Amino acid sequence: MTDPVMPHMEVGLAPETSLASRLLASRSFATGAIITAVIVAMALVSFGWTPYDVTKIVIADRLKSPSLSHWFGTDHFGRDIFSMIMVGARNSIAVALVAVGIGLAAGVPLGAWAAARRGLVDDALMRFNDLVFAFPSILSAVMITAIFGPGAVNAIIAIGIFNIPVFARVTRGAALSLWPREYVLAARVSGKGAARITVEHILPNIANLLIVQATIQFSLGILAEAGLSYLGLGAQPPMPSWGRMLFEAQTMMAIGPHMAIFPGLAIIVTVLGLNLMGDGLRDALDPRLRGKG
Amino acid sequence: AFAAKDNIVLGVALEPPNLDPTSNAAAAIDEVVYANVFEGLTRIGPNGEVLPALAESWDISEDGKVYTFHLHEGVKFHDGTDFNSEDVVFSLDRARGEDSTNAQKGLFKAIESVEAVDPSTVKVTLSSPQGGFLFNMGWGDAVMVAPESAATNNENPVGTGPFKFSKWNKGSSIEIVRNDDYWGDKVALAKAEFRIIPDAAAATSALLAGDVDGFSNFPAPEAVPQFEADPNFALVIGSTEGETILAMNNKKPPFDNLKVRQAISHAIDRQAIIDGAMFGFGTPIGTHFAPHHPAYRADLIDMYPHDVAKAKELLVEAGYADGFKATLKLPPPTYARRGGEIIASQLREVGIDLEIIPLEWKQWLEGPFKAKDFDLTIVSHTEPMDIGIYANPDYYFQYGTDEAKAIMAKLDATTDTEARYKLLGDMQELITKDAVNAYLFELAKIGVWNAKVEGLWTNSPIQANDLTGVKWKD
Amino acid sequence: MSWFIARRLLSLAVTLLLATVVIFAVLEIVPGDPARLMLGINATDDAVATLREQLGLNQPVLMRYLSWIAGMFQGDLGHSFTYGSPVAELIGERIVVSLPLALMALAISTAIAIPVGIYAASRRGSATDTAIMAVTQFGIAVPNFWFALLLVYFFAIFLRWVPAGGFAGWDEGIASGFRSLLLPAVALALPQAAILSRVARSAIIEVLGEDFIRTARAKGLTRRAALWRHALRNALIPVVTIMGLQFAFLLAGTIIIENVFYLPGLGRLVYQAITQHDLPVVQGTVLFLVGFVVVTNFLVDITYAWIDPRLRRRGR
Amino acid sequence: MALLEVDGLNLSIRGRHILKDVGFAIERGKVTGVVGESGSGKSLTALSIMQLLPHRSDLSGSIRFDGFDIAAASEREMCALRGDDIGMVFQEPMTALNPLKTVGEQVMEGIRLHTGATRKEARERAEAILEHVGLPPSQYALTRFPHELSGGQRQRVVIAMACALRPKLLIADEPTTALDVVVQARILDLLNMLVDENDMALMLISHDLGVVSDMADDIVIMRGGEIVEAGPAIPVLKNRTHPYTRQLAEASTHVPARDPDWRPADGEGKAVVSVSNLVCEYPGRRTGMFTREPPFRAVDDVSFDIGAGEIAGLVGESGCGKSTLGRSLLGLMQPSSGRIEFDGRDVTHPDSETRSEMVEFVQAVFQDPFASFNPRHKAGRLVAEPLFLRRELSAATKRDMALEALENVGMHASDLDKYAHEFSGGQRQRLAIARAVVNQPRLIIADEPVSALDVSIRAQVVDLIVELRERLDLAWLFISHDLSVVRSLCDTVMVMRSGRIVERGSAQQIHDNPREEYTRQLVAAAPDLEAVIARLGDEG
Ligand SMILES: Nc1ncnc2c1ncn2[C@@H]1O[C@H](COP(=O)(O)OP(=O)(O)OP(=O)(O)O)[C@@H](O)[C@H]1O
Ligand SMILES: Nc1ncnc2c1ncn2[C@@H]1O[C@H](COP(=O)(O)OP(=O)(O)OP(=O)(O)O)[C@@H](O)[C@H]1O
Ligand SMILES: [Mg+2]
Ligand SMILES: [Mg+2]
Repeated sequence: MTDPVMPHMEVGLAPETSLASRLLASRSFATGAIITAVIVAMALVSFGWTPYDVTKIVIADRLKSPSLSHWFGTDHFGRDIFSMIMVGARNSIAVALVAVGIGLAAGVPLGAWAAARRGLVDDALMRFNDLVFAFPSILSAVMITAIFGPGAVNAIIAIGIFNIPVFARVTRGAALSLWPREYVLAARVSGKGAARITVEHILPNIANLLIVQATIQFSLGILAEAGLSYLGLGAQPPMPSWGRMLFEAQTMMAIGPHMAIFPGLAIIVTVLGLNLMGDGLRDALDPRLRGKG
Repeated sequence: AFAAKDNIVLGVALEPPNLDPTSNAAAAIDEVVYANVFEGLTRIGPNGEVLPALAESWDISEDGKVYTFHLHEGVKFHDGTDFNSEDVVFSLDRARGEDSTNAQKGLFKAIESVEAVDPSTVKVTLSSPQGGFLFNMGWGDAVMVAPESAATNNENPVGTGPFKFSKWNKGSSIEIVRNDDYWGDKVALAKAEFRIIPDAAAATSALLAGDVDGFSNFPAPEAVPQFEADPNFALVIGSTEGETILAMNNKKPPFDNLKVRQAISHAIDRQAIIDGAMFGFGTPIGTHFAPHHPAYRADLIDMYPHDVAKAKELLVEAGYADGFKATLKLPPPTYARRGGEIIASQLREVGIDLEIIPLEWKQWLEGPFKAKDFDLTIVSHTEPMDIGIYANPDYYFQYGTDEAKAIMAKLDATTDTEARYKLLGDMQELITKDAVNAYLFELAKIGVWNAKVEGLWTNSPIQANDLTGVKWKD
Repeated sequence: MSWFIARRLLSLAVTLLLATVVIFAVLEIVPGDPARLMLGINATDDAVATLREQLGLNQPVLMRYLSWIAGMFQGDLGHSFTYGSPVAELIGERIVVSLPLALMALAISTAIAIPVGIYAASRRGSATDTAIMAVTQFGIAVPNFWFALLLVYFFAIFLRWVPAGGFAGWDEGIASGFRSLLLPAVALALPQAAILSRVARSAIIEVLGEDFIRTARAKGLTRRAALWRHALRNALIPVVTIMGLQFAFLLAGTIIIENVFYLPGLGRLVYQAITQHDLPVVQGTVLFLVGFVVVTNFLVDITYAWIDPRLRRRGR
Repeated sequence: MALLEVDGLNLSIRGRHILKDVGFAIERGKVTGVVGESGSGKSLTALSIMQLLPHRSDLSGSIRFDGFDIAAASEREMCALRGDDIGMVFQEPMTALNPLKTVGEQVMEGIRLHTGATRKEARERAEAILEHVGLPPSQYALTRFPHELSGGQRQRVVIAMACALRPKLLIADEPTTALDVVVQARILDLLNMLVDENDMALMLISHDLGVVSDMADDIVIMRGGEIVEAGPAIPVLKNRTHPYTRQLAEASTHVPARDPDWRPADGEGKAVVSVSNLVCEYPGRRTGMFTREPPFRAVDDVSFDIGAGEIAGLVGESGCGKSTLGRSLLGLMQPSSGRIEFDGRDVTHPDSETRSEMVEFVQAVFQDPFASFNPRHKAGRLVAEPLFLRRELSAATKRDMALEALENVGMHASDLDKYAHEFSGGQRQRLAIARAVVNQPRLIIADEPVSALDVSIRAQVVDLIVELRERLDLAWLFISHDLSVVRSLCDTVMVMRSGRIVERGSAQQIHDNPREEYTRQLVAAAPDLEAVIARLGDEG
């Protein structure tokens, strides 16, 4: 479900001013980072504490509107929506993060290998990419989770698989543009092998790019997880997930609109935060692209 | 003045796999064709009574073994062929035949022979008297079909009913139109469309947006209040034959332990489940029996009141002081999915930790139902008068003790109503005492339709959308 | 040009071939016996065995794969377990909903995104640009099914302008068909429009920084004229790329949206088939969708060559 | 009154003050050369005149063109002026044309815009002007796309576009920098011709004093956003009164000092490298799944030796195979056939052991001082990189060796911990040389090591090369397309054309007495400041 329609960026030149200062100057990065930090903090806190137990059903308390005791109100089972959103954040972040991790762990080495070896390896990788991209991601994610059973782990795998070619492609493209660089030639003249050059020269110089792409994929992962959960293929009850909360809220729009509003906003805000952060990062890492995204 | 509207769009949750009610158990088929396209010798009325249909009358022999049906004359199938006693013989023989694929072959089990006496008379001989035979003949699975069209009824159902099949947009809708050559009273509606809307939210919006005129089984109880408040809609709550139970695998530890099952029965809070899952719609039941039936034993509900302390105590006695882990497999309907969450939460209170596994129907049928691969599951048993399943040790929850078998055997041989009710009561008590399953509630039939529509059934003695009496008020 | 097309066609064929292998292989490992699935739970073991024989399920995997492929070339994708009808027929019935839906969504998305992208790019850095970009950020973040819910509540239930869902079929008239597809198309299109307008904007801004724009301006072209005559077409390649991807995405996005709007389209067919393990339908539909994506990519490639003369002569 | 009068021009971009009080005049029908090092503000001056400055530029001062105040003109007035009365040609012919439009369309566009001509008229005019710049439509159809033309031809198209309407002023910003010497000479000739014919004023911007001096009537010298000196070309160049002018002129004609007594340690004549019948091919383009075009022969049957301590120059036009040859010597690409020997040892297809020994034999310096270093590493690590295979050395030893190498190129211990971007272009090239010498190799292959440098820095690097040769007993293969540098630096020169070495001789002989016609062309085309001044002196 990685909607692949995010523009990729080229490898930037070395930052001339300090990265930190440029990041701090970027309003979108600051906003995005704050939002993301809040969400992540919420998710982390939820491990130790939530205002209410999210698995406890108290029918008497159901469908309460937002109030001081229940900030975001309660759902049809009388569970505290704010607590559910906290735990849901944990779920969304975990799924998206691991899925991105899978993409990075498999895609980056593949892409780097293809760029270093060219020829057959490269052709094979491109075929593989074509193939994965030929399968509409939602479709395959639905297929994978439906076949292997719904649940967070299978959702992670389904989303993760689609991150592999994305990272492979970004890595390959960037690495290809670095291989003819003169400093790589110099390293080759110094007798360094492809693996070593990749580790020493290629990967560090595309790290920026990968970080930005990872941010984008992360936000796409959040959306994808929400979509799968909405279809009932994500994390299973009693573990709350934002997508399922929305699914459950659908029929209650009239009696409990807060049930739909808060999880919806949670998704939007999180994705927005990550995208803003990604934009800010990209601008800061590659000044040539400033204002283009 | 405008002519009164003569077409209707009704929402149905499930798309039928095909349109031949004699081929498949799916209720979705009956919901479209029963009484509308296909008719049987008898039919079941809005309150569960047996009414004449293609058989205008019948005689029953003294010994209760021979039924002579007198058929309406001049009845034609939709394809123009005549309906007569030969078709009855064909239909019943086909249904009970060796290679029959009828899903309810049990209905015909008692039939020994079927003979056409003359074109409008049929004699059915039973091997032993059967109290419910006329009722059985009113089921969708016992409708009359023609030899010419029986094979193609799947896609193009040809019956004798007041409506003819018109078209089926797969995945979307099924349309039937008035049969102008109908033998009986002409129906008011010229056209009816069954719109397939599996999603509860979509159903709600479709009603609100006026895309459909009504749902006789509205799938989203939580959305009901907004229709209740709206004078444009009629909200009609009726009864169904659906006993919703938390089924337990009686052969699988720890559920083979009576104390465990009793503990579970004590642990659940029916009202909370009805309120939480069904938004208050549903009648708590203490046993596997429809509460609107005279033989229902209302007292049994007090056998296992909601009592967490008692439940824990029973678990300690059963040797599960620390509780245990189990799975709860849930088919798709809301009552199961939502009820499951609530039950999981309630059982957690007594230390039973349930892993919820949602299943599609197909998987549910293959897994829990067929292969008995489950610990706990929630399902609504919508067949009328189906307490007999407790006498079948092979049924998915695997009870079927000799005691139960004995009661049921006695019941079969009893024709006296009072005595029958007594036996039914004993059976109810037995299964409740044994806490075979935890009995939750009787599903309510939530009908929501345009306030101008009249003639739709209130109750749901069988699953059908009988449109013969439906019309628009001006 | 023909050389270019031939080469792309070949790679298209290879991808499709690989896709058939993957689809077949994935569904091979699905648990459950197709024959039993097909006959339902009451079937006797004998009947199941007979059907297995008939379906050729006892043959080796390779044979089954080959006969699947062979059938495909004759337009035979097998029969649905649930409906019993031929898969090809089911796809045919459903595609007339999904394809117009995806096309409509693409048209809406393009019609919104391109002007917005151009406008924002030409006023880069202005308050309007900033505002537009903020809105698009928001648009990207909105899950489309949530957006769909809001649309239904507002336009179908509150205003009653369009149906809340369902699709009566094209024989009810083109207008009614389009009315039914309007909301779902908008729900699908807007988040994509947000993305596309950002892509269009950045592509245009990038091109506006190119030397040849300066050359054009040195010729005396106004900023506007340089944008329209020189920048747009050059910015088209990334935009077309994204549009191609979006089309595939929209087609698959119908899985969720068709559920929300209970449209009898391919998305719902395949979703239903997947959940019900209706393997022939899953195989057929997935392959069909994959084929669509691959063909779309091919068309996008051809479009590149049409846009960019440098690609016409000799491939990349 | 002059055609263009610029006065008190100040420009800042995003708050950075870039042009400071710039003022000069351009006379009708004359060529005004604007010279200055990179970043001196030449291009921005030109763009100020065109009013095509980047976003958020702040311009003040007066620019009067033909009595008209450009600085105060509206955008609409400027659009009328641009392309009609003022034309402009930019440096990079490869990107100056819209790749998606035909050449004809692009030339016609300006004509139609300003004259309102019909398509047909515009086409005729476009054909005429293209014919005039040397692209007869019979041979180069108007329907060609830019990618179907060579760089020089594209530059002609751009010039045709700029001159189509016979502007009063043509601004050419480094119009030939991206081109070969031979092509450069032709383009300059073309510009000269157009100026003469149309009585056009030409503002010719270049960093190459040689190019400008050959063409200009007046000259403007810029530095750091200011005008250093301006006036008629002959006195400015001859008298060199301003110290910066002098410095610039001297750097342009710089000849490194050599120790006449220096002799290589191995004795003269012993070959360090010996190449025989070397052929290098690039695989042909793919034409299908399994078919390819025949391989492209970039180096074709080349044989030569480089003696110990020899600085051998390799010149030739762009694409003739110089870099490919260099790469094959460095082991970066496998020759298809032939033989390479280092010190008598065959290294044509080195095994891994030979390869690791090669590292200590041959090293490289590349063209772009900015791209030569991993931006993430510090100088110490960068310079020590070739020591990587020498496991026997401790980290401390490596650092000492890196320091020694730095000192050899005139840098200091304090530079060890800086990142590449903290050095200037010239320093970076020193750093690159330090990296090349850290292993004390016998041969350094320098591929255009000074092309990207300003003249003054170029002179320093050239000095360094000679100095290192003498100090470290190094042989150099110096690859360049700039004949004047090669002549001043190298002992011997090889002239390469289409993969073959067409001539080899001493630097002096190649320059004074080329045997091959091609060499003669190269020599003739190379701008030579000394010669120009000498000639100007004779005339004036
Ligand atoms: N678009 C821009 N934005 C900000 N600063 C710029 C821009 N273009 C040029 N500069 C700065 O203005 C100064 C002068 O640049 P200019 O391009 O006029 O130099 P130049 O003399 O043409 O150099 P070169 O020979 O390298 O082309 C430089 O310091 C440069 O960094
Ligand atoms: N990787 C490659 N694949 C195919 N052809 C190549 C490759 N690199 C260079 N060539 C071709 O080989 C020829 C020689 O290239 P080379 O880079 O050696 O030229 P050069 O003399 O160094 O030119 P320049 O002065 O522009 O650097 C050129 O025609 C070029 O197009
Ligand atoms: Mg410049
Ligand atoms: Mg080169």
